[in-house]
Amino acid sequence: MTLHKAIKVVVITEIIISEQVCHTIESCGATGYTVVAAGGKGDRNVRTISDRASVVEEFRNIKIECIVKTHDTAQLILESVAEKWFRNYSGIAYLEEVEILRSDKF
Amino acid sequence: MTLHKAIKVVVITEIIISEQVCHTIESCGATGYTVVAAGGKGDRNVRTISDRASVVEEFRNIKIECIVKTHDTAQLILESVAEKWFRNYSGIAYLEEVEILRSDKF
Amino acid sequence: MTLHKAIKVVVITEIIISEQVCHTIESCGATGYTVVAAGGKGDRNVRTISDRASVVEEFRNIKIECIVKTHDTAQLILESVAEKWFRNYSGIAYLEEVEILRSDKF
Amino acid sequence: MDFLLDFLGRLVGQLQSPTLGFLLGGMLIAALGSKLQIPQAIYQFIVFMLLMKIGIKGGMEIRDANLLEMALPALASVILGVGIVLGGSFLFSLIPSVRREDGIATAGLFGAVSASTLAAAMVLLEEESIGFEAWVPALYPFMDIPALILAIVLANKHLKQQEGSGTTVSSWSIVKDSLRSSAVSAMLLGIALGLFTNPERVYDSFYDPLFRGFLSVLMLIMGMEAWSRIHELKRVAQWYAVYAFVGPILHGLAAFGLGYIAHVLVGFSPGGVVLLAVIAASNSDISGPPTLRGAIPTANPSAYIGASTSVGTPVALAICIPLFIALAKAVFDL
Amino acid sequence: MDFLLDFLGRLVGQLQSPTLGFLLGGMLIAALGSKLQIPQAIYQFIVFMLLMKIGIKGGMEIRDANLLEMALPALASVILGVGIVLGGSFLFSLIPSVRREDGIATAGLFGAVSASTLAAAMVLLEEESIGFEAWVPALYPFMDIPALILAIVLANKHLKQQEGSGTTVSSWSIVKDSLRSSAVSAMLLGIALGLFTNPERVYDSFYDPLFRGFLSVLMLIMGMEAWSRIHELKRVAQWYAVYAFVGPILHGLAAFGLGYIAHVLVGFSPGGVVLLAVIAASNSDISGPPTLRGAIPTANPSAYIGASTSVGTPVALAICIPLFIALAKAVFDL
Amino acid sequence: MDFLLDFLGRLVGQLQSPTLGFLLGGMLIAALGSKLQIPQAIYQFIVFMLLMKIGIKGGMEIRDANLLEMALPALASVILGVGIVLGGSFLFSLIPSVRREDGIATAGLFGAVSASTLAAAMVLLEEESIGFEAWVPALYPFMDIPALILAIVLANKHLKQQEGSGTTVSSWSIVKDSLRSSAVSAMLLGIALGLFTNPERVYDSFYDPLFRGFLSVLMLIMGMEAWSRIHELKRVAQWYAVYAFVGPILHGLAAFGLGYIAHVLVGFSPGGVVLLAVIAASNSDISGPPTLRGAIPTANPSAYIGASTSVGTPVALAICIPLFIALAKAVFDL
Ligand SMILES: Nc1ncnc2c1ncn2[C@@H]1O[C@H](COP(=O)(O)O)[C@@H](O)[C@H]1O
Ligand SMILES: Nc1ncnc2c1ncn2[C@@H]1O[C@H](COP(=O)(O)O)[C@@H](O)[C@H]1O
Ligand SMILES: Nc1ncnc2c1ncn2[C@@H]1O[C@H](COP(=O)(O)O)[C@@H](O)[C@H]1O
Ligand code: NA
Ligand code: NA
Ligand code: NA
Repeated sequence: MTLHKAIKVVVITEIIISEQVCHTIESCGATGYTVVAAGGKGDRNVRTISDRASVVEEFRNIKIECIVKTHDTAQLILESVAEKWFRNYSGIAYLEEVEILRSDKF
Repeated sequence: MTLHKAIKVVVITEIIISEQVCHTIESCGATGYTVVAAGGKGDRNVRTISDRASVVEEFRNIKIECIVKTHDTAQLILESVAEKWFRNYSGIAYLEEVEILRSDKF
Repeated sequence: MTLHKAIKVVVITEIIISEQVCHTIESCGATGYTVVAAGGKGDRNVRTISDRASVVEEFRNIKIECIVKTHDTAQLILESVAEKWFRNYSGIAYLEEVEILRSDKF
Repeated sequence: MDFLLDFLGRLVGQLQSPTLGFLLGGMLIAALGSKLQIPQAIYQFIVFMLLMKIGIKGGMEIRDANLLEMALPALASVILGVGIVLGGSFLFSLIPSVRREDGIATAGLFGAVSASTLAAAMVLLEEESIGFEAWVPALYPFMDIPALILAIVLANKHLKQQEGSGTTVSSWSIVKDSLRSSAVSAMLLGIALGLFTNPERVYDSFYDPLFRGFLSVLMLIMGMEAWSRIHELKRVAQWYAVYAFVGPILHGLAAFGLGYIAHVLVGFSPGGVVLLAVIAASNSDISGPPTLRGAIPTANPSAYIGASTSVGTPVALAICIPLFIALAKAVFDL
Repeated sequence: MDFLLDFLGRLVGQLQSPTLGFLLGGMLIAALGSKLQIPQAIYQFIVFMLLMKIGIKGGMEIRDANLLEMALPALASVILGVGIVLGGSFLFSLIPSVRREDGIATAGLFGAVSASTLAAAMVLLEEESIGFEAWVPALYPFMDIPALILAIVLANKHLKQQEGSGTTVSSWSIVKDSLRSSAVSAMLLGIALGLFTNPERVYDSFYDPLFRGFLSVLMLIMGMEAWSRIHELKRVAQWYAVYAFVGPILHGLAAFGLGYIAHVLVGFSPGGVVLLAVIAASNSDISGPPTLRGAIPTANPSAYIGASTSVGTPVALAICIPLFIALAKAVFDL
Repeated sequence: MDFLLDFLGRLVGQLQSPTLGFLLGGMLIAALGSKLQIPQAIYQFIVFMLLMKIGIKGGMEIRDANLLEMALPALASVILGVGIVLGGSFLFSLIPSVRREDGIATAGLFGAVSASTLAAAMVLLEEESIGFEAWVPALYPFMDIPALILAIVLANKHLKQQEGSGTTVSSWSIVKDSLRSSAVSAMLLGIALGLFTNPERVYDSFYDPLFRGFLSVLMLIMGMEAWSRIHELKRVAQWYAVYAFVGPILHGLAAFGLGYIAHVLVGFSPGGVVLLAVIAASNSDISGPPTLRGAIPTANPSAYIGASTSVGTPVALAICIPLFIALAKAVFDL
């Protein structure tokens, strides 16, 4: 089988806005996405992945990955998410090149 | 130290078949793999990563990553997994190029 | 907006040394990192991501991802981590190319 | 008529029971969009506790029970498990819009058994002071395992005929899988501990007193789940909802009939008859769905899970339990 | 003078109370770097249990209560919630180094209510055998919701003025969000179950006997959290710490005064007055922070969370509760 | 001979005890491939509860205890911890197929202490109505900490000699790490709360009544873990299994001897002697393994974890506890 080039968009941000960010991503044309619980450290804060009880639980990170067929869609997602969410919430976003089997799936 | 090119295969599928998919991956020649709990949305359903009690817990996703030395092995894994599992279970799979330190490890 | 090339360093290792490895990564010049709980199989052992009670819980994996601007910093992180930790603890590490929006963030 | 009035009175009374109150409360707050969540770890532990409680109690009492008495009800359980799957599969096969394997899987789930529904029935019987033989809950696997096996075998036979794609599944491996499932193995472990050790003190200080409270939390979870999975049901033919509503009642009534025969023949207790009916009316919520997903992968999980979690379970809990208790009171003149 | 000595004696006595002992113990072991951890799932379940306990009890007693009596204390609660936010926002607006929206968010958190602090006060009142009307804990949302709404509305008005960037937030959607938050919806569910079902047995066998023990674990968690978030407080102006220390005491005293008026006018019980004061002194730890993070995204969470978790909550628990109990004893001559 | 018969009788009797029954049950269902799982969060909470229970009780009783009595048993504990590590390291050094640091780490784990084993012994003593001084469980850290320190120091000395690669580890930092470990710090916190607050009510309503039940769940987990880690043992030399089987018995007998001396000299109670022996026979399951993994990274975890979890712990629980109770009955004529 031949493989096809595609682009993966990765967004790491606060779990509290995860639903809205996924919505932004879908509204830019993504057909699906995968989410993973994450912690991390950036400019603003340290976020944990431990199971330790924490009264303010909702300050954790989420990593959202989304594969799209064209670089244009990918860049659109990147810019929309940054524009809409990264002024007030912490987060980063980037692109990676990937190869997929069936291009009709995405 | 010089770096070597290698390929990362990523499979995202239902947690219920994770053991069997890992077996398929190993049988294609992979020497190891890494798994991460995931949620997501695709054609078929929305899957959660929350800790909320859910009676039918086993319908979650898993993300399996596996680094192999050659593009051929990677493609073999991709095709075997798709062929064997993606007709009846939900899932996606793709490849990425990476650089590793020691090529004897993989 | 124009995108900029950057490098992602990925380290998968034992959770017991996660804090120290993050420290090594930061001391090489990284401005932030993201961590995810992981399981996996390699030369040494099988590690689980299940929530099943396990008396010796701390033998799990962690996946640390860190985006840096230059390939040199990335390679420095890779070599420092391997040199300092992979003789006595299990783990792998690799690089990937990514594209970021704002290069001043990293 | 009198009976009907009596039953309606009881039904209203039962809704006052906190057990059902928690179920309805859970549905209500989920419907209103509450963010309340009970953690998965707590849910798993509660199910474990309930099954151990049921198992240990059963084991302790079986010690001096006459196990021959169990033979007829156990046979009735097997017949019910098999009959429900055959009947359901046949009915679904009459509906063109329902794929064959989806119908079989759904019937399999309704033939199998829910430990939570069983536990709720035990508490409600206790509140009404209706006794039953301690081994009755141990009828669980006698209905659960045959139902799941039969469904899997039927589905695979169908798939082979149709497209030659079904894989051969040995029924022994399905039996093993069922016995190893967390629900059945917890109950069997409890029975073994009740039989072979002296767990009276730990039972009286822990498993028994916490039973009622943990069940209330479980009912809340079941209610929230029932509501939040209703959208799955909307994706599939409405026939699943109809089956999930009517099925439990008919299955329970059939079981009540068989139980009544056992009552006449070998003195099966009224409470036992109710429990047998509830076991038949219930559908497998814990181990059934993943078992079917693994063994009948072509069946659409939205069909069977939506039907069972969102309609079947609430009907079994909120309609069937009060119905069969009222029936028992009328029939056995309690 | 006598009163002061009496109060100091009581304060020392209260620190002997295990409830505060667990809080201080938690702070101590966190300070010493202990790796002890209570899992998140347990914490969530404990909070659920405490709120259900408070709610069910309240619901059962409300059944035959004269709800008119509740009117005045409920009004007082609304006034306090609104007053604390207005006062706090105004004070912070006088400090140039504090960003406007950070001040408003912090005042909003201190106007809102903590279920854990409320539960601790209930246990301590019980230990001192000081009674209160069972509906008093249900005053919680009457203070919590107005405070959060007001803070969000103020912050958005400010943002719009300043930069034209505030988004319109409907207060109805904030009310809905508050009612749906896990804390408020668990308590309302409990009240409904207490009112409409007969949960006496499950309450007496589960929710009530476990209350005290779960609260002790919760206090331990609060103590550990208070210590481990102190570094957040260090990142922001010291005025937050000052406010977090003095605020709860003043808020509580104001509430005590209003409660006293209700005592004179409609016979509000001494224990009720203490609880009203503690509700006012407490700050929202569970649902407040995420609500504010979502609705006032430009406010810095380190400011309001550091102030509340690390200073406000320990002050409310370890200073305010003993203070108001001592005050009640002196004022009402108990 | 009589003693042997008596002992064998007791051993069979003890297996009837639910505490051991749950252990064996756990091993059995794991061996049969059951999918039953107790969540990690529950396990962590149970360990916390048991240690708090032991600590609070100890603290409350220490208040009016004569602590001088504790001196000799505490000294014996230190001697045992040190002696077990020295002895074990020496024995392993005689076996060429065992790497030096693997042997030292294993001996360190067996010199250290398991809170679960200690808790099980306390319940079994209670069932036999054999009393002990409430401070005896507080001997735990006196054996645990010296054993871990010594093992780490020995291993690092060896590594430095051999390859110059050992890093200098200060023993003070190991002491701090041990005191901060979740197990030791929970117990010390409990002792402090028992000493300085009045936790009688929360102890009597929560920590004490749940102790037995939670212990039963813990035993189940230990049993399942013992079985599921046996494959680790298979990867390493069989000498580890031999040591893990014989070691606990010998360590316990040595401790019994020292305890007997303390009995004669300062009236150490028979129950105390049994507990001292069990503490010595146990091996550290919670905090030991990660401590060693961090501090002796070149040692192979499969060696010490396999030996301890799969053989050492079951032997300590199922053989040593009954053995020492039988011994105490014979020796002290109970
Ligand atoms: N250089 C980086 N590499 C990888 N992840 C990062 C990096 N910087 C920030 N992050 C992630 O993005 C989150 C938010 O970053 P920030 O907005 O800088 O606080 C952090 O918690 C990290 O998970
Ligand atoms: N475009 C996509 N990008 C990233 N992940 C996806 C995408 N489509 C599907 N997935 C993941 O693959 C899983 C199964 O997809 P599906 O088979 O389409 O239901 C989803 O739950 C997602 O986690
Ligand atoms: N080929 C591989 N691909 C992906 N992950 C791997 C691979 N080999 C090892 N790993 C990960 O690295 C961890 C440690 O590997 P090892 O040091 O080989 O035991 C494993 O538990 C896996 O999570
Ligand atoms: Na059934
Ligand atoms: Na307040
Ligand atoms: Na020991």
